[in-house]
Amino acid sequence: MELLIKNGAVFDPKNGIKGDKTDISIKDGKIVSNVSSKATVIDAGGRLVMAGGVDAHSHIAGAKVNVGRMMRPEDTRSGISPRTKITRPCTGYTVPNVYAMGYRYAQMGYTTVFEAAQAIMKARHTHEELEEIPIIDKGALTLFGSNWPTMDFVREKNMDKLAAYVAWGLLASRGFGVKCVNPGGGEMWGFGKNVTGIDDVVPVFDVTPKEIIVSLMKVNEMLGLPHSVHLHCNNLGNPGNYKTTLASMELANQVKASKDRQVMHVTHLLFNSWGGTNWGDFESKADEVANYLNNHDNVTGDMGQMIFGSATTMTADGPKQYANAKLLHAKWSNGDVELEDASGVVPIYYVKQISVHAIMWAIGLELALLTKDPYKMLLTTDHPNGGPFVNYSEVIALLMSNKKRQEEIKTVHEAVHAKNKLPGLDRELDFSEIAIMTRAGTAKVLGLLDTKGHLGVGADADISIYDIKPDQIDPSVEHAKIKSAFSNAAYTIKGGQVVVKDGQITATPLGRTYWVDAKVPEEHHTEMMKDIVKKFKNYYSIQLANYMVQDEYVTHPQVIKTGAIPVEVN
Amino acid sequence: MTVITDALCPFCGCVCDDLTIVVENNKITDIKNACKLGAAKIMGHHRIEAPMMRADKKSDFKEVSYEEAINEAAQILFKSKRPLMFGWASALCEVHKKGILLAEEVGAIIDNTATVCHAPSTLAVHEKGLPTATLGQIKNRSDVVVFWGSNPVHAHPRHMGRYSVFAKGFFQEKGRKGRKVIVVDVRKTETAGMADEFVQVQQGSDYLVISALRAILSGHADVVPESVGGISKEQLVKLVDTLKAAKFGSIFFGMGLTQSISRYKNIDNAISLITELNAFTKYVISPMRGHYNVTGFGQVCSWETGFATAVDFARGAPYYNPGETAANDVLLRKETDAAMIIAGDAGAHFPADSVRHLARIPVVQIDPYWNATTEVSNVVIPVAICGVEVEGTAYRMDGVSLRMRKMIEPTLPTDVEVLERITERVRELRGE
Amino acid sequence: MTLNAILITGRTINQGATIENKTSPDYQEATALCELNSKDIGILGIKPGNQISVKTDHGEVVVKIKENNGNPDGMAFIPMGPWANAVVDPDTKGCGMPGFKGIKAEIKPTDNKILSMKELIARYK
Amino acid sequence: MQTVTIRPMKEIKISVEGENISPDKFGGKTEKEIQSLVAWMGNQKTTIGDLFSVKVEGSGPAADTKIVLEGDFSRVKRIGEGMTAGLILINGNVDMHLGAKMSGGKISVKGNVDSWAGREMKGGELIIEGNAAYYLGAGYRGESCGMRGGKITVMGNALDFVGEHMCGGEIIVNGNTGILPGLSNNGGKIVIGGNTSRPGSEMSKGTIIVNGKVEEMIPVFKLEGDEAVDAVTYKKYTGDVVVGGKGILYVK
Repeated sequence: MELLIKNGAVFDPKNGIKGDKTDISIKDGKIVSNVSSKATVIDAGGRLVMAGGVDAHSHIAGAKVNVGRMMRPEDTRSGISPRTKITRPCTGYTVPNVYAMGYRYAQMGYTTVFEAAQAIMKARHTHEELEEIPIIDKGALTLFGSNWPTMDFVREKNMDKLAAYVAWGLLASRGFGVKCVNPGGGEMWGFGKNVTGIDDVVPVFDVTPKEIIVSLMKVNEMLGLPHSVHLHCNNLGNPGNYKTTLASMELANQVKASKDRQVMHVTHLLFNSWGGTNWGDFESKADEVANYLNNHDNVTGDMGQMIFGSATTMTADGPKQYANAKLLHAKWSNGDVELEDASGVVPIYYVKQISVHAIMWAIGLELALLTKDPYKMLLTTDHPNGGPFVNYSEVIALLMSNKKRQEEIKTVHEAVHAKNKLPGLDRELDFSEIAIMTRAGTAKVLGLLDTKGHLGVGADADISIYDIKPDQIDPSVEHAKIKSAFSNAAYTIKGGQVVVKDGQITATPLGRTYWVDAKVPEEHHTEMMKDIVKKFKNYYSIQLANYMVQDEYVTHPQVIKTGAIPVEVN
Repeated sequence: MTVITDALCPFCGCVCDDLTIVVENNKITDIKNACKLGAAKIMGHHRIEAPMMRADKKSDFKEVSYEEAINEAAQILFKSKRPLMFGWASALCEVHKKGILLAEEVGAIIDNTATVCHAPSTLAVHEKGLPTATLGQIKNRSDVVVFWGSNPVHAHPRHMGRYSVFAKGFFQEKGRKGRKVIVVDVRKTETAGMADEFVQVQQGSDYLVISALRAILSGHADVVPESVGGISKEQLVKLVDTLKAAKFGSIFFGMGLTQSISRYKNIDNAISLITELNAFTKYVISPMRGHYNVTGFGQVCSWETGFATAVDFARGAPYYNPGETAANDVLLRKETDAAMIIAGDAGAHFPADSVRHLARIPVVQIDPYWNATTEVSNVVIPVAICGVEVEGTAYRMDGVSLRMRKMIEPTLPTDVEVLERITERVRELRGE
Repeated sequence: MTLNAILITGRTINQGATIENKTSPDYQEATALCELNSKDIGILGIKPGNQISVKTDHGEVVVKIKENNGNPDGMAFIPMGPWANAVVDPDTKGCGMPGFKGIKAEIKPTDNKILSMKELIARYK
Repeated sequence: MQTVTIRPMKEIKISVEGENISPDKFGGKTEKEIQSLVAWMGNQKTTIGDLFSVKVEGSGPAADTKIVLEGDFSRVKRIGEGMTAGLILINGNVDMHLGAKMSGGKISVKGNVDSWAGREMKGGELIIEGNAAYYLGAGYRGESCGMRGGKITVMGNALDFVGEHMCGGEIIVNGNTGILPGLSNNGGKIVIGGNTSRPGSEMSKGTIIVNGKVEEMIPVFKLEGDEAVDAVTYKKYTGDVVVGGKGILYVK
């Protein structure tokens, strides 16, 4: 199967292409240097062409997403569309069903999405859902930050065993990377408590969040994992937490990267860049956080942009979610996972005229505008915490148009003038910068830049064409057109197949699931397993033999092999 | 002889995964670690051996081929204007997926056995969410354990031993001795007999009692009368003190709450109590789910349709509203004009009026066993037993997903095969 | 003698152990019964093992009486199944769940025979 | 002024989705146009013309449209759903979701209505001369607000969950109600002429007046003493104290 995209205005930052008319040749799902005359031709007609979108942090599958659906039938009934000859029925806005997840991402021109958190013990569930999300490639980050084995090995300062545990945990969960959520806090939530910063000691386990973060970064690099540690900081969602965030970021200096990427990715920074001491003096510290990123190359972040309206907060940060539910008088689900982590789900409605919400909204945009290098600040809404991913086009339009921002600022609570820098920021991102925040940068942060996020030869043939002619549009003024175009791709091509045309789904192939098979020396594995066997015998409620995700749950795997020991060739 | 270790039990929502099964010549000859319920199911019973059909429900069945039975099943569903596809709890998630697809294609209502069990709990979750935990969390931490309207000694025989009462855990090294066990029920059950404290509530008064506990907990004991639901105020105040004194408390509730007056509002109220207790100490609440994979149907149906059960596909898009779209709602209104009952026994577990309507309409049954639904069926398609002869996914009562083992080779087709063939045939009838 | 009782239904271990074997005598033995405390059985003037008729607004069924002194006075328990469901309240109360617990029942000794599962369901055809 | 009279042509056993039976949908339309409006019956996509005879007299916008339902509509759901203006006169019984989400106009029913009448109603008026079933003026599963505005009057009785999650508006039931009326009332007014049980649980705002007997009180109300409302003396309770509620419950 050959395909040729002609006359596209291509933005491919990795390969230095900035709107040039470049033909793209596709064969057998990959981008190649040329194709035969038999290739099907798509005439882009001068329209915007980018690599398929890549999302490094979105809650699309697994236990807590399904809890969100179960507790929110009022959300499910919005966004309902019946089945068609090609598609299954779609439901939901903040917590869509699996089919809507795949279709809606594809309709926006996205082709790769990573689920941001799975507990190992519930990973089978995550994969059951991932297997039913059509079209997109996907993967899931595995939680390690409050796992008993993690804390035991950190306390013992035994990095070999910790590395072996992380490798085994990734295999057990068919996970792609190391997620660390409110490290230590998950365990303390087991008795209804929390840590308040990175230096608190977790009782009984006798470790601090700082030690957990540093140790996980070390073993992440020992194992040479494609992605870095993916950190949800302690103290998330509390006024004044930017200090914890900065202190956490500084920990990155203690570890050297094993490859050309950050050693720490701090996620949904919107929720971690807060000043003040309470809701009364709450203010933005996005400038401090952005400033840190501007001066350091070993940490990256993503926005977690907030969207006004309905959202469903869901996170492994159990104590935060209880606090949220109490604050909002909202319904609350909690999901402790024995020996591993916690989670919580709480619906929220972000209101323009609530000062805290308005300030939060502005923080997300400030982070993107104040961080100079877009490779360091990815576009996310922490779906569906900040808002549903279908609103990425709104965020893109806001970032590309100061005019749109100023129009919006007029409609939100006046607090943004005193508490945020946003009203004075006139930076407008260009198509290349947007392509980085949604493609090249995300792929680089994930460690997938060889095949994802660009349009060079050898890349996956994941391509989006948007109905904008970059040389004929002024995004600053015509932001409505920008938003409309990025909402519904003219074409989305996934693995060389046209899956969306004019915003409509045309095919629903099943994408691949990325996971990492990291090798460690056999003796480290054996030593580590002695501890694991004990934990199963005494503390887990299931048998070790029934713990690991079986091959049946990952039918289209894309395995990335890494290891602490050199991998022999042939 | 083959010995299968760490096998999973396909009976109740505990899904115990530590069974040892001995197989000789494709027959299970011994089981270790299973309770009476699990052993009875796994050791096996009389099975339906071949597909059967009859036009008149008062006449005897005639054996037919699978092809004939599947064709007839497809015809019935294809012709129906208001089909109901009910059951699913004794089947694996792989079966649920095929069932939901078929329901979509024929515009059916799909509902599962939770409708007469814990569907009200889901309605309560819509109102208040569900602060819960995996069972190991309770085993390791819980020092106060409450069973409210549930009777694990009968319904979940290994629950107390494996997870909640006698089990020893990391922070609960002493097992039973380290835990305070409270049973709230309308009668002194065997579970109550094993408790440290039995709180006897008047039938139907659970809602009032929970409200009283919430009032006391929130510092408003003054508005609580001297006796609520047959329990003295003094005992209620003491109970609140006991609950508050926990380091990690857990409440397990059963059909005593879901089926009594106030229905799901009992659970709604109990969830609020738990949420409010979290202001003092850690608390979780968990439904004692019945069938081993009734939880799984809710999971699959939620991620595929957005709704946990009682989904009406009449208009091609999911619509959900128990009270309107649940199995008994449409049967009692005599709206259903054809039914498929699979892996659940509506004939035995629905009220008489619902079964009367089933007796009036074409019914297709897919099940390994002859049961009360067989008596009102026109087409009966026997299948292999999920979790014994078929491997696949089940969700334990706490939402932990597990892979059930195949213990012996099946001699009959699986549910998945039968549903796939019916779906293919329906497509043919539609001219696709 | 007649006993006015509140009827509840629910699981028992014997009902559960025979649930996949509903045509068997064991299932009937485990399920076609009604538990009352000894005082209430005394009011009826009969002994455990005797037959009683349980009548509600929704139907009538004959089952065997069984002693359970955990029941408070005036509480009748029939294990879930076709016999119990012959007399439960079908109203789903706007939420899909019939009334399996808390049904007013009138209980009397009877000589009528206990119907088998098949006979019971045959009445609905 | 436009008057549209519709009547079932045969007995309806499987519920029909009647959301198109509304002044907003009928106003200004010809018989033929009305007949061609969709009305799902089970999984069959049919039209109003397939199921009902349609007679149109005059022509006018929604606000000047009167719909008269003759015959048995007890299996027709969602009549008047989302209507903003006009009048529907129903001379018999109707099925569920009558006037759901309506924001204006008036619906008058001679007979009984099934559950969820006036669900999530925002405005307008619903008059039911017979009885109402469950969830009168209530919300949808999981929503925090049921009825927000408008007025519902039931001459007969209503079943459980009257005004569940009500955030505004007024419900008057002249007869008795089932259990838990005004559950989680957040600002509506409910007047019950007859008896009820377990009223006002989790109410944070609003008023419930019971003129008959309250069979069971939920132990979450503070007795404030006697108070006269329109020259009738009631016991006045406030609560639900658990949720810090400012709701008022008057019991005769």
